[in-house]
Amino acid sequence: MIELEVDLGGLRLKGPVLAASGTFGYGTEVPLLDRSKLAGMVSKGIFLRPRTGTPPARIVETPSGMLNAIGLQGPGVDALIRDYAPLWASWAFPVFVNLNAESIEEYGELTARLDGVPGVAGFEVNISCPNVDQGGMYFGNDPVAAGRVTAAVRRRTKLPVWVKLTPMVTDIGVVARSVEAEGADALCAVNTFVGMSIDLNSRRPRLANRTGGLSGPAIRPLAVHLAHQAARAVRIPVVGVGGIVSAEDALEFLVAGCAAVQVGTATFIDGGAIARVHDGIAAYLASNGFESLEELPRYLPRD
Amino acid sequence: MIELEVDLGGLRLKGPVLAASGTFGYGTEVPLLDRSKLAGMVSKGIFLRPRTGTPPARIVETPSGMLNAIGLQGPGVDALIRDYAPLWASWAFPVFVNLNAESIEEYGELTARLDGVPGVAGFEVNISCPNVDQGGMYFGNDPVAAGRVTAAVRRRTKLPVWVKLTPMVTDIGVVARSVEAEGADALCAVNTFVGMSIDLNSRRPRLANRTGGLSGPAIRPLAVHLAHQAARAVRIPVVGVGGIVSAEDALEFLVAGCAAVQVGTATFIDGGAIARVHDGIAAYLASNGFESLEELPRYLPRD
Amino acid sequence: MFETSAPLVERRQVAREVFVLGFEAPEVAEAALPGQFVNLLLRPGPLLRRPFSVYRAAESRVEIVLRAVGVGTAQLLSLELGDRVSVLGPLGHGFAIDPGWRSLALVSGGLGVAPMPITAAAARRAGVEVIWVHGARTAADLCTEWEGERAAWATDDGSQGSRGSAVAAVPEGVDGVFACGPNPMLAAIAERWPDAQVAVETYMGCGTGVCLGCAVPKRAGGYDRACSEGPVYRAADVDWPALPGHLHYAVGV
Amino acid sequence: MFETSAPLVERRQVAREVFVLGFEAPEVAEAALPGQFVNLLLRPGPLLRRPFSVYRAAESRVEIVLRAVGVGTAQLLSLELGDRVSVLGPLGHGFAIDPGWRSLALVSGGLGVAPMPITAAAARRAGVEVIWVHGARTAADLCTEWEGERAAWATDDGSQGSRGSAVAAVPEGVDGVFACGPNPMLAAIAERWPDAQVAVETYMGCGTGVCLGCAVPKRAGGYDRACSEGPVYRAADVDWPALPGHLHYAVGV
Ligand SMILES: Cc1cc2nc3c(=O)[nH]c(=O)nc-3n(C[C@H](O)[C@H](O)[C@H](O)COP(=O)(O)OP(=O)(O)OC[C@H]3O[C@@H](n4cnc5c(N)ncnc54)[C@H](O)[C@@H]3O)c2cc1C
Ligand SMILES: Cc1cc2nc3c(=O)[nH]c(=O)nc-3n(C[C@H](O)[C@H](O)[C@H](O)COP(=O)(O)OP(=O)(O)OC[C@H]3O[C@@H](n4cnc5c(N)ncnc54)[C@H](O)[C@@H]3O)c2cc1C
Ligand SMILES: Cc1cc2nc3c(=O)[nH]c(=O)nc-3n(C[C@H](O)[C@H](O)[C@H](O)COP(=O)(O)O)c2cc1C
Ligand SMILES: Cc1cc2nc3c(=O)[nH]c(=O)nc-3n(C[C@H](O)[C@H](O)[C@H](O)COP(=O)(O)O)c2cc1C
Ligand code: FES
Ligand code: FES
Repeated sequence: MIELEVDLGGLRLKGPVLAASGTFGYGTEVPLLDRSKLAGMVSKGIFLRPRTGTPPARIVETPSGMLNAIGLQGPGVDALIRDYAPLWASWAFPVFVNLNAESIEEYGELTARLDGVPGVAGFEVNISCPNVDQGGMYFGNDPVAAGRVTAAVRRRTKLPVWVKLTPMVTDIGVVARSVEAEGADALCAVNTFVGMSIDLNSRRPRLANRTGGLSGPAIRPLAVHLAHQAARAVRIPVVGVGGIVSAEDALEFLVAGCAAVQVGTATFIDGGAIARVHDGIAAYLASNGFESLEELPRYLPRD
Repeated sequence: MIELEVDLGGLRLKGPVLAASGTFGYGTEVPLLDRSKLAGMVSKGIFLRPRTGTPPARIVETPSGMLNAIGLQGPGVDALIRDYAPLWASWAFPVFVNLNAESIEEYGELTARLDGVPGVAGFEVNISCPNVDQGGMYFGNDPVAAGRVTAAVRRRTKLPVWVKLTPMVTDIGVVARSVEAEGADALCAVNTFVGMSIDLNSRRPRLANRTGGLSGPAIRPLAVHLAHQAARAVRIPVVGVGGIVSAEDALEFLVAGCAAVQVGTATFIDGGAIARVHDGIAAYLASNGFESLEELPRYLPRD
Repeated sequence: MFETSAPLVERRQVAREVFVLGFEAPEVAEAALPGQFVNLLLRPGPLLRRPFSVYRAAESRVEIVLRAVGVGTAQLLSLELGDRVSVLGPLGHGFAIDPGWRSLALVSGGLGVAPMPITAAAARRAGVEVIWVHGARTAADLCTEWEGERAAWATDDGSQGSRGSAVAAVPEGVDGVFACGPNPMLAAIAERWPDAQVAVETYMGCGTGVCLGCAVPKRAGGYDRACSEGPVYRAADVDWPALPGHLHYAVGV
Repeated sequence: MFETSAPLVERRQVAREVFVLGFEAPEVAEAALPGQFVNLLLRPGPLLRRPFSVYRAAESRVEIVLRAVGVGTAQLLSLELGDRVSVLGPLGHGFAIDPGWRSLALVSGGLGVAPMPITAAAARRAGVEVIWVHGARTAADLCTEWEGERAAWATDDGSQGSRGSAVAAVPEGVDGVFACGPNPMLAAIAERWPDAQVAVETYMGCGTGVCLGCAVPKRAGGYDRACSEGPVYRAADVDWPALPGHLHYAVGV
């Protein structure tokens, strides 16, 4: 038996493979998904108030990827606490809530509402949200704003706080360090890349929102690089995410310095993706003579 | 007959499709390539002095893309002037030289050496080079450094100066404006994205250089977005590049605000790619009732 | 909902460039209801699954009908008998047949014919008379298979049946109207029969309710998921102007 | 150099999991020289072309030999007769046979057998005696096809021929040595026969000399392009420690 348990900044997970935010809903949607190997899940991004989301079209397929612009549609924090958290409280894996807001105060308020609610195991702070006070620029694009958001969340909870980094920055290490300094327990790298696709019939963007976030295998080499850069910049653990379909893909992130991984888009295609990735990691470790994931050598040169 | 001529900041091109730097060598390598529709080519990146490039492996295929780390192998400017420029002088399309350097002075010196050499129609400044004076950070990552490089080149030549933007920045519009202000005649958007791929046998990066540049269809939605953002930020023309395989792909860039496009990786696969893209653009314009490329409506909301 | 690796066992042409493909997928065939869909995965092939209405489901076989419009459909049509695809389904909520109805019009435009045969069969089993109203650009594009006692045809060029749209060809006095076709056609249905049941098309990320990509704007505000609450809606409940009219080629290579 | 859409016309097994595929590509077959390669494109399929040595070229047919090691090779082996691929070639500079030689050893490890049949045929035409020295892990992995008057076999487990490497099994006194196989084997060849001609493997972007992706480090310094100056080199000219020893799975899905 290969030991796949992971220590993620003090939190013990039963394996290295989590379900990524926005690709697993609230955990209740898809009956087929094999949950036996799931180490944890991150909820769809939630705001304080309900949001209707963006008009269709919301999805465009691209080569080995997809663009999405869902607009963080969701029921708001009250409905989440009422309808989903009680279910989560009985599940065998921890559920993280993906936090979204348009101001630093709102991030804090959202955290305060959720802190202590049974079923909520921790937080993943999505800083790829437009900062309304700063003209709509993403919080995550600015190391100072990213740090402030982290501090606001940190102040309201003792639960694990993960911060999900955006790839759309000149130097992800700077943001990573800023967020680490403000008390994040772990980083998730990375969120989707901003992309656009043009419909040649209407000669307008295919997405009603004009731009969307690119996910899927297309971004994997970019995500591995960014997760690696983040891991080199900080001491807290990094959760790798972006384009993972197979165990080999996940192992690229793990070798590149990640403590765990999240699988997103792949679960849209294959309900068994997470279990398959989990089992494949175990098989790789076994056939390479490792008895636990901890023994896997990481490639993290400090130069 | 559909008119595909393009006015690129005063330079008249016979069509909108150029060969991208590093994917067409010095124009002499591949006999099969159909050049009849080629509007121009950009040479492989050149340095002042010869460079041996990076050790193998230099290429990794990824989903719908490829990583490369060639390390700007090349013969240096003297050999280029001696061996290639004389050939270019007799060709039916203009040849731009892709300029690379490790300091601002070197960019200027390189330009001075090439200015006025018969066969050299203009310059494409590659600012995705490590700035040795600033600890190896790319010139293109810093709007100020990018502007200075542009100014250094601009001062030494009256030929067209294009600046090729890197996608690895928080806000491409800022770099675009800085470069425009320093006298660029056009922008090329974008260069490759930095990525990494891990070999699970050695548990080290597959590329000897660790990281490489991602090109190919995988990056197309990201490149369309960045080219669009650049086009919205400046008044000079933008040349779109990234993942173009078909005429439809090229048209996405053109509708998104580009004046012309470059085709790179696709020519590795299909020697007829450029002619195919050119003809397909003409066919699209014809079947949509346009008589020239100029009539194609561009999607460039100023918000 | 089942996921199964299903071999292609049937391929026949039913109109110009339009083919029916049959896959051996017993659990899916058994469970499929009128108006539900399956989500197909090709490997090698494009990243996402491709949704198709269940055309017929009988004898352990699920049939779909399609034309090549992009990479996925082209690849499906190039499959050889015995080749396998992953079939996920049945998915979504389909048509609800009221056994009290005497007559039901199945109104389809072009490939909107897709959910009709399975629906016609179910209606007849429920004792409801089925009137088939099928429109296309020209006679060659009309699906040559239909089920039901009466049929009315409509072509844009009048080459078969009445000239004009299928909507105009629906006889008066039917008790129920089910429709499928381009979204603008369904909007026209909504004008005339607010209570009609219509199957809408949207881009889909997952087909299983989790990505929120298949948003259908509701007249009452907010969005539904075509793959879960839909794809069949009461016609008047959809905010038609907010729904993209035509879905186009997206992927490329 | 030609680019042609060529149908698969032949498929036969020559060792455990190893197959020869033949494509109808007259101009390429006519032009191909020993040690040259073709670059194959699959659509749908992975982004880049895949390089394969010409195994045999005769009667308008180009043959290659391969095992499934990744997406491209797996897809090639799943082709049915009549399916087409784009064949680009012949490419590169191959083996140079000296007509003054009396004997030539063709030394191959595993799939390094690939360029040998076309080379053996050319050598015999030039009046040179060919000695075939082929090694593999075990008897079942040895390619069962060979041409030439003499053959020496080597297996790691001794199940056929001598136990050990093909390099050790090369008889003394041959005039020429051509080798192909894993780069570490070629490095061993270089130790013993500096003048041997060896065909190296590198990752390739284009196969036509333009991307500089196929760098072969030279003892004299700098890099050559395996696709253009190579893939065949004088053994002692290559800087073996600087060349990756094993090329591995890269793409994924
Ligand atoms: C519930 C439902 C039922 C459907 N039933 C049928 C059917 O029975 N017969 C049939 O021919 N088609 C049907 N479609 C449309 C079919 O799914 C698309 O034509 C197909 O996905 C196109 O894939 P492609 O790879 O050939 O085209 P591409 O354009 O290359 O596909 C690109 C992307 O766009 C999506 N897409 C493209 N066109 C459509 C479209 N019209 N609708 C939804 N997504 C689209 C694809 O899923 C994919 O993600 C149905 C769609 C839905 C949502
Ligand atoms: C000049 C030359 C001649 C060759 N001749 C033969 C032959 O006759 N028979 C044979 O079986 N193989 C041969 N190879 C290797 C063959 O090209 C690879 O095995 C094949 O490309 C793997 O593709 P894949 O999609 O199955 O594997 P993947 O690993 O999925 O391919 C991923 C990428 O890596 C490259 N790649 C992977 N392995 C190799 C490799 N060993 N060498 C070069 N590139 C690789 C592919 O081109 C592709 O870009 C030759 C390679 C070269 C350079
Ligand atoms: C449809 C969709 C919705 C998403 N919603 C969220 C979200 O609400 N919050 C968030 O932080 N990330 C969200 N993401 C990003 C994913 O969690 C993940 O970071 C990204 O998709 C890359 O991983 P993948 O390639 O495995 O999908 C979403 C992604 C998709 C495809
Ligand atoms: C092998 C290779 C070498 C390249 N060399 C250069 C270069 O020397 N200078 C440069 O500015 N861009 C270089 N590029 C980037 C391309 O010009 C282009 O910007 C990029 O590949 C995206 O376009 P594509 O997806 O069409 O290839 C290179 C790309 C590749 C694949
Ligand atoms: S397609 Fe994903 S929620 Fe409907
Ligand atoms: S493979 Fe491109 S130069 Fe050799």
